[in-house]
Amino acid sequence: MTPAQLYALVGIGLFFVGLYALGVRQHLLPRILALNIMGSGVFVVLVALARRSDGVDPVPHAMVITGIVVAVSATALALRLMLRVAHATGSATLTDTGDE
Amino acid sequence: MSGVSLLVQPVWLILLPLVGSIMVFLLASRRAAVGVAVVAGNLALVAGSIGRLGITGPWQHSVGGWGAPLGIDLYLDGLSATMLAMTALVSLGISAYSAAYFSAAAARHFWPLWLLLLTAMNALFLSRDLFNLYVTLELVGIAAVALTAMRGQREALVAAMRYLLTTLLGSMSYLLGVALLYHSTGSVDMVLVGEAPIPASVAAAAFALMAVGLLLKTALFPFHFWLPGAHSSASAPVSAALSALVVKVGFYILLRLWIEVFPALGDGVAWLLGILGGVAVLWGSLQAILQQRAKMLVAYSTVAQLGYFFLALPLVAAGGSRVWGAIVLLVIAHALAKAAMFMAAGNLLAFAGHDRIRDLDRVVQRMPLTAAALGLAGVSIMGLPPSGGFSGKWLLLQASLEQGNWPIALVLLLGGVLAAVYVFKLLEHIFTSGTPLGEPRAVARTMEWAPLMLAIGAIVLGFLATTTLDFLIIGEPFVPGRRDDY
Amino acid sequence: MVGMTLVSWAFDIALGAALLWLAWRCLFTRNLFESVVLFVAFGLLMAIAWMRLEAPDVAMAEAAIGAGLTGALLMSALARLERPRTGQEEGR
Amino acid sequence: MTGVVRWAFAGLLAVLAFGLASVVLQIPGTGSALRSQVMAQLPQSGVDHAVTAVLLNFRGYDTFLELVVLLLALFGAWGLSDSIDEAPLDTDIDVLTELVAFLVPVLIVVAAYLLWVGAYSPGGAFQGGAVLAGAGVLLSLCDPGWRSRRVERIGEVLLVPGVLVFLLVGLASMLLGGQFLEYPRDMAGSLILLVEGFAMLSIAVTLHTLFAGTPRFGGGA
Repeated sequence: MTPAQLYALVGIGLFFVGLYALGVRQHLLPRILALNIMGSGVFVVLVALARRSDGVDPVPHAMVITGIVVAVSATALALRLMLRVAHATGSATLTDTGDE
Repeated sequence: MSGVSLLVQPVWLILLPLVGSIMVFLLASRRAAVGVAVVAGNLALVAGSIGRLGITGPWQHSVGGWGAPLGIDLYLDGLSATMLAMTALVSLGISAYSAAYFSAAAARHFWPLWLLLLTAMNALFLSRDLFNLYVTLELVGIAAVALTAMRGQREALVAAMRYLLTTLLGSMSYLLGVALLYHSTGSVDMVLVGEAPIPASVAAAAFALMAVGLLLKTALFPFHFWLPGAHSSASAPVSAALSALVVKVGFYILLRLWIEVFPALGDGVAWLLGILGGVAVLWGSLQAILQQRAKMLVAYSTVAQLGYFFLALPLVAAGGSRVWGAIVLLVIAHALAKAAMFMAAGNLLAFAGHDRIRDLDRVVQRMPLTAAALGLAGVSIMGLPPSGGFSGKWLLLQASLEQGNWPIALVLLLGGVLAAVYVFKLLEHIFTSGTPLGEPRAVARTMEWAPLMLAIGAIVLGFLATTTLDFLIIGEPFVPGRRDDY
Repeated sequence: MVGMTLVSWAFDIALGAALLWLAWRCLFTRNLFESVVLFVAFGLLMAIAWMRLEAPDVAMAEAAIGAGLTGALLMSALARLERPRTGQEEGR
Repeated sequence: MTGVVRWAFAGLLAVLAFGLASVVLQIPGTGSALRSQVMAQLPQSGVDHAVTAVLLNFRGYDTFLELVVLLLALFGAWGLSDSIDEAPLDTDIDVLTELVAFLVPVLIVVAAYLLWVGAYSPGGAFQGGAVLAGAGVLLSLCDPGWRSRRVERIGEVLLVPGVLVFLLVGLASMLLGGQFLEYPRDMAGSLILLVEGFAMLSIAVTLHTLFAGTPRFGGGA
């Protein structure tokens, strides 16, 4: 195993930790954080495997920077939506029609 | 480069609605007028692209001049042009409706978001780059959620939140699949990835991740949990856009992946998706029959109709491009009919102040156009001749009988019967006669004409089925591999 | 050389374990404020991981956007979420 | 979710995680993917730093759409903000004010430096924009009203040029006979800096607006 593979496995781990939390937690804030952590996991897989025998492939780095900006945009919108949901229903959860 | 060829570049389909969105955002007034003009311009650009496609065949545009695999290629063939045309037509209907539907305060928020959604869908249908598709998928998803939430009511907010979590989860799953493919093949161009050797286990994992991500966005049973809430609680034109166009986007990418990237998928996968599609048809139809509110009924009908696209997948291996063509016909027919139905349901809601089906008596006298739109759209949804829905289902029925695939034929017939039950449940109350009770609110004329025109479109598609099928195969979108005739 | 390799492996393993542990703690603590703080800490550790992966551009983007601005967004959302009902700085 | 379902869910995810981990380990990792092509074309890209070349030239279209995503998030947040409680945050951090007064100019310089340095080493518009937005966040913490008082109008105007300048550069390259965003080779470096400069400002203003709450723009009702 190489260090690159080790990090790729950590990325897979982060993806599934996030997925578990997304399914299990009720409150919207940890669920939004869970999606962010899943994203970090995917980004780690992309960048870790970019370390090749003859050097580092810069294309995944650029993709991940794009991904980070997309993630912060989505998070900003999600947090605002969460506030509106909390305002309208009195709780920052989606409990009224069951969980996913 | 001559002026004409400069104008029919596919990038205009992305730039026009984008600039339009920024314009209506900065404008103080006349947002609806500018918005409708931009969407009409978009339709003209699509028509120009179709004309060029018919003359010179498929073509590509290498953004930045680099070309795949280093750069990103836009690509236009019969399939992408058909999707663009469907989007442009339905968008124009929705825009005309929206111009009358929204108050000035709501229009301020609606038009910039709506034009960005159009930008995103156009960009998506033109892209052949797996990572670029991820970015466009996020654009479509975020725009769709923002439009759903815009209405501000409690149900809409909760549904939008659930939709957002689902669509972001779908994007993450899709992107992880892209990561696996990129590192196995050294490219994110769909055709190059498809031609590279991929270890079987990696291909299986990548397909599973991308397919689950896209199915979440397309709401195939059992991933449909978010759809009825979101599609029924949004405002009427947004519901129409979500049900008619946005859910198709995930299916379109899946179709491209199926053909270009994973041509070696076994029968097992086709059957798995086919069974889920069949369950979706039956379950969605039964739920639609049980609903008490018009918009919920129409939303569950979407769950059912989406099922047909997947139900047909087991026929693809032996049926080839004829079956794909039939599926795309169903996609278009559903887009036209469902946009019409949601807008007509919006009219019922605006007219009566509620959409409880059993209290919707005597609508036909006051809104004959809306009632006609519901009836015609219902014909296509049920799959009765002549309509786009009929042509698509008829072709699928033929293919399944030729292949001796009786379970699929059975579900096709049963789905049609169930659809008839829920469509007539909706129509029966509207077409009751008698004197109208109370003084209902008036509905603007464009809000009646827009759904009627789209519903007529769904019927006309039945007569244009052969033309559409011939156009669809320009550039052989249903055969894998790079074709160098552009 | 072997010593260096061992140290570097130990560092990578520790960093990976710390990332997973922080992610878990962040997502499963009952205290939302703690969640947000742990998420920012997670982002900073991610920045170190990007440096280890020879991705300094990503490290800078992560530190500035992933940890910094997302942290600020989370804090402000949390403050707005809890103010009207509890008035406390921390809550669940 | 009941205990049994939870455990089943965890078990399922664990199985999937192990499966995926074993798949990841099978990815060859040999060959250079796109590295060799990036390096071969780098001299033609107008910048010396490979990641910047990918972000703003080879895959500049992705970055263009990414700016659209930021704009979209802003439009979306704007559509959600009408009835939300938008009182400024109560922050009692007067102690920090002097530190911030010193820090903000430094951050502005750092942002400009990051933008400039991106041409040949790590850095660029997104990092610079985020640092600049960070400076705005610090200002908001000390003085919640600063933007609405002084620079609200400027802030409004700065939201769109990131996308618009990128778009105009792309169109200009089409008029000169190339494809969209195909910069003329000898002007690539300066065009990239131009695009990045405006992108940085728009990124900073957008991110800060998303943080600060209701934008009061849009030319009235």
